[in-house]
Amino acid sequence: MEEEGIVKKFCYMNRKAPYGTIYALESLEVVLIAAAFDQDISLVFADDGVYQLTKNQDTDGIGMKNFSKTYSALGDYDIKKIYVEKESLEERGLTTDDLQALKYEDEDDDWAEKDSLFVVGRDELSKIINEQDVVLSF
Amino acid sequence: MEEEGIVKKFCYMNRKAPYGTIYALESLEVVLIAAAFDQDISLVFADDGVYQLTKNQDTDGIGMKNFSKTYSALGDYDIKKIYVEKESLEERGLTTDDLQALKYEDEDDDWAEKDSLFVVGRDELSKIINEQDVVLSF
Amino acid sequence: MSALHIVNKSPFERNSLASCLRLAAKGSAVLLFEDGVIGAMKNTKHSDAVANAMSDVSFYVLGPDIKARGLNDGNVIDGIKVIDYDGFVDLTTEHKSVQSWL
Amino acid sequence: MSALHIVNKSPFERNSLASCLRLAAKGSAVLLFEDGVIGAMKNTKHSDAVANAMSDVSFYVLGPDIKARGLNDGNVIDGIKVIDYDGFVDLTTEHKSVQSWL
Amino acid sequence: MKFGIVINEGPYTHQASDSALQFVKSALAKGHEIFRIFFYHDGVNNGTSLGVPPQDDRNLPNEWSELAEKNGLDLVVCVAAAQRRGMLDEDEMKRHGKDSNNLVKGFRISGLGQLIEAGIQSDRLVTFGD
Amino acid sequence: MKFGIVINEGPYTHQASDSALQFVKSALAKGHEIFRIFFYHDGVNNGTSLGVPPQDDRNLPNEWSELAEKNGLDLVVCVAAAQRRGMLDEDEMKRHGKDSNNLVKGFRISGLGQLIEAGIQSDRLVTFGD
Repeated sequence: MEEEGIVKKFCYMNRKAPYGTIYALESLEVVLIAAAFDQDISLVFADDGVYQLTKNQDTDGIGMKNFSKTYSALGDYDIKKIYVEKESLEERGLTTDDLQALKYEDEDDDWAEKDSLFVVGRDELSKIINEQDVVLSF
Repeated sequence: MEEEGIVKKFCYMNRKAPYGTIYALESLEVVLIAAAFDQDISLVFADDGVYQLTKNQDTDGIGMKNFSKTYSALGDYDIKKIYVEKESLEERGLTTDDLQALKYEDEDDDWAEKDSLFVVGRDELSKIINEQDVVLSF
Repeated sequence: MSALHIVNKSPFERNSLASCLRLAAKGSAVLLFEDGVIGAMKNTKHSDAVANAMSDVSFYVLGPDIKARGLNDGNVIDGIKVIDYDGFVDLTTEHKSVQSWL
Repeated sequence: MSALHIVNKSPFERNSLASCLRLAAKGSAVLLFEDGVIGAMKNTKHSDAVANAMSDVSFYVLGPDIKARGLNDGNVIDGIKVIDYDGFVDLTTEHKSVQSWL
Repeated sequence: MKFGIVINEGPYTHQASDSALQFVKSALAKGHEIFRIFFYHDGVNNGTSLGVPPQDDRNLPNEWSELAEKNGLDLVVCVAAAQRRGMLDEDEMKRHGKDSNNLVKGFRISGLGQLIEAGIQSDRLVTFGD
Repeated sequence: MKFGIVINEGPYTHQASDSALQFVKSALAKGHEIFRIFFYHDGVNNGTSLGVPPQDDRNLPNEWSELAEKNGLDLVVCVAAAQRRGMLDEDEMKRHGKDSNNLVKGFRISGLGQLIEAGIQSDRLVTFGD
C-alpha cells in the first residue's frame, strides 16, 4: 500500500520533562498510533524532553502512571529514528548512560538488534528538523 | 466591622503579559471582589506583568475584550498600593510614561487625588513581598 | 522552500524563542505572535539576541498582538516585518512547513 | 518566621526560579518540586546559580518528583535537603506564608 | 491550499483558540481550504456546550460551532484526550453509562488517526497551543 | 494548623492537581485541618463528572470526591471560571437553561469571595498551578 499513498516525514518534537505535564505521555500515545500509517517517523528529544528517556523512573511517590517502559517498545512499532540533542544532554549533566538503550530489530539484516537512539549535535539536529514535512510539538 | 475581624496583608502577584493568558483578567476580577473584604491589599506587577498596565491597549484585532480600562477604577475600590518593579520595566525598555497613571482620592485629605502606582526597586519589592500574609499568584 | 517557525511566548518567560533560534535552519522564517511579540521589541534585554539572529533567519511579528499589549509598531526592531493574520496565512503558504515552538 | 517559596518549573524552561531567587528575601526557604526539581540537580547549566543563592536562602527539593524523573538523590546539589510530601507540609507550617511562583 | 489546524488549549485560559480562530477566518477569506481542525490535549474543552461566558465576552465554543456550520468545517475532538477531561457526545455518554453529555453542535469525537490523516492530507499543519 | 488550598489547573494536563492531592493527604494524615480547597481558572475542570480516564490510570475528579467525602472537605469550584469553561451543577444548569450538568458529587460552585475567605481563615494558603 505504501507506494500508492503519500509518505511524509513526520517529526514528533519533545521538549518537556515527563510528569510535570501530560505531553510526554500523549506524545507516546500518538506515536504508537502513527506507526500504523506507513509514514516516515522521527522522534526528537531536546531541551527538558531528554528527561523523558531517563532510566529508573519511579512514579510510586507521586501517584502517577509510569509510562517510561513504553519507549523500549517503540522498536517493535518500527520506529527507529530517535534523536536526542547532544547539547541538551550536556547542559543537564546527562550522558547516554543515564538514558534507556533503545533498539529495534532490522528485518533486512536477519533481525539483528540495532540502536534506534542517536545522539546528534545541534547542527545535525537542525538539518533533520528542517527536512521534515510535518512537525508535531509536545 | 474591620477592627472585629482579621485583617491580613493580601498580595496579588502579576507576572504575565495580558491576553496571551487569562490570568491578568482573572486577577483583576478577584481584586475587585477582594476589595469588599476590608483586607490590606497590595498589587505587584513584575516580570512580563508590567505589560498589563500599558496605555493604549487595543484588542480589536485579536477578537478579545479589552479590560485595561478597569485598572483606572481600582482607586474607586480603595486599592492604592500598586507596585511595579523598576528593573522589570528597565529590562523591557519601558518607563512610567508607557504605563497608565493610576490614582485614588484620599478621603483623609479632602479627597485629594494621589498616585496609587509606585515604581519600586528589587530590594524594596522583596521587602514588600516578604511582609505579606497571603500571596496569590497570577 | 524553507520552514516557518512560530513562537507565541515571551523570551522573558520561556526558553521557546531561544530553542527556536538555536535549531531553526539558516534561511528559515520566524513569526512572533501572542505574548511572543515581546521578543520583537526594541531596547529589551533580549533585543540584541534577536537582532543578531537576523543574519540567519527572517523575522515577522503579528501586529494585532502588538497593539493588544499596548505596544506599537514603532518599537519593533528594525528589519522585523509587521504583518496581520492575512500575512500570517500567506507566510504559511510561502514556507514548506510550520513548526510551533510550544 | 520567614516565607516559603515554591517553584514547580524547570529553570531551563521558565523564568520562575530566577524571579523567585531575585525577589525572595534573605533567610527565606525555597522548595523545588514537580519539574522544578531539575533546578536542584548538580552539573547542569543552572547549578551554579542555585548553589550561589544558598548563601541567602535555604533550598529543599521534593524526593518523589526526583525519582519520577529518573533522577536520584545523589545528584542533588550539596546542601539542598531532600524531603517528601510530609516534609513539604511541615515546611509550610514552619514558615509564615507560602508563595507559588507560577 | 489545504490546511490542517491543531488546537492544544481550551478556551479562554490561553490565547490558542482565539489565535486559531483568527487564522482560520483569514485562511477561509483568502479562499483556502480547511481540511480539519483537530482539538487535542486541553483543546478538547473548546467543544463544550455548557459554557456561559460573561455577556460582553466572546463565546468561543459557539464561534467555532457557527464557523463550522457556515463553512462546512470538520471539527474533531480527540477521543482519548476528551475521555480524560470529561467531554462526551451522546454516543460516548451511553457507552460509558454517563447521564449527561456536553459536546456542542458541529464537533465530533474521533481518534488520533484523524490527526495523522490531517498531517498527511493537508499542505500545511499549523498548531496553536500554550 | 488550618490550610487553604488553591488549584489552578485541570486534571492530567499539568501535575498541579496530583501534587495538591498528595499534599492534602499528607496534611490530613498529620492531623491538620483543610479549611477549603478552591478550584480556580482551569482548575474547575477537576470537578467534572464526565471523565473516563484509561482503566490503568487514576481518576482525579473521583479521588477528590472520595477524599472529600471521607474527610468532610469543602471543595469549591469558582463560579466565574466554571461558567466560562462549561462546568455546571444542577442549579446552574437550570438557571442558564442548559440541559446537562457535569459536576461530580462533593464539589460545590461558589464565588471568588470563598477564595478570599480561605485566605483570611486559613493559617496557610498553598497554590498549585502551571
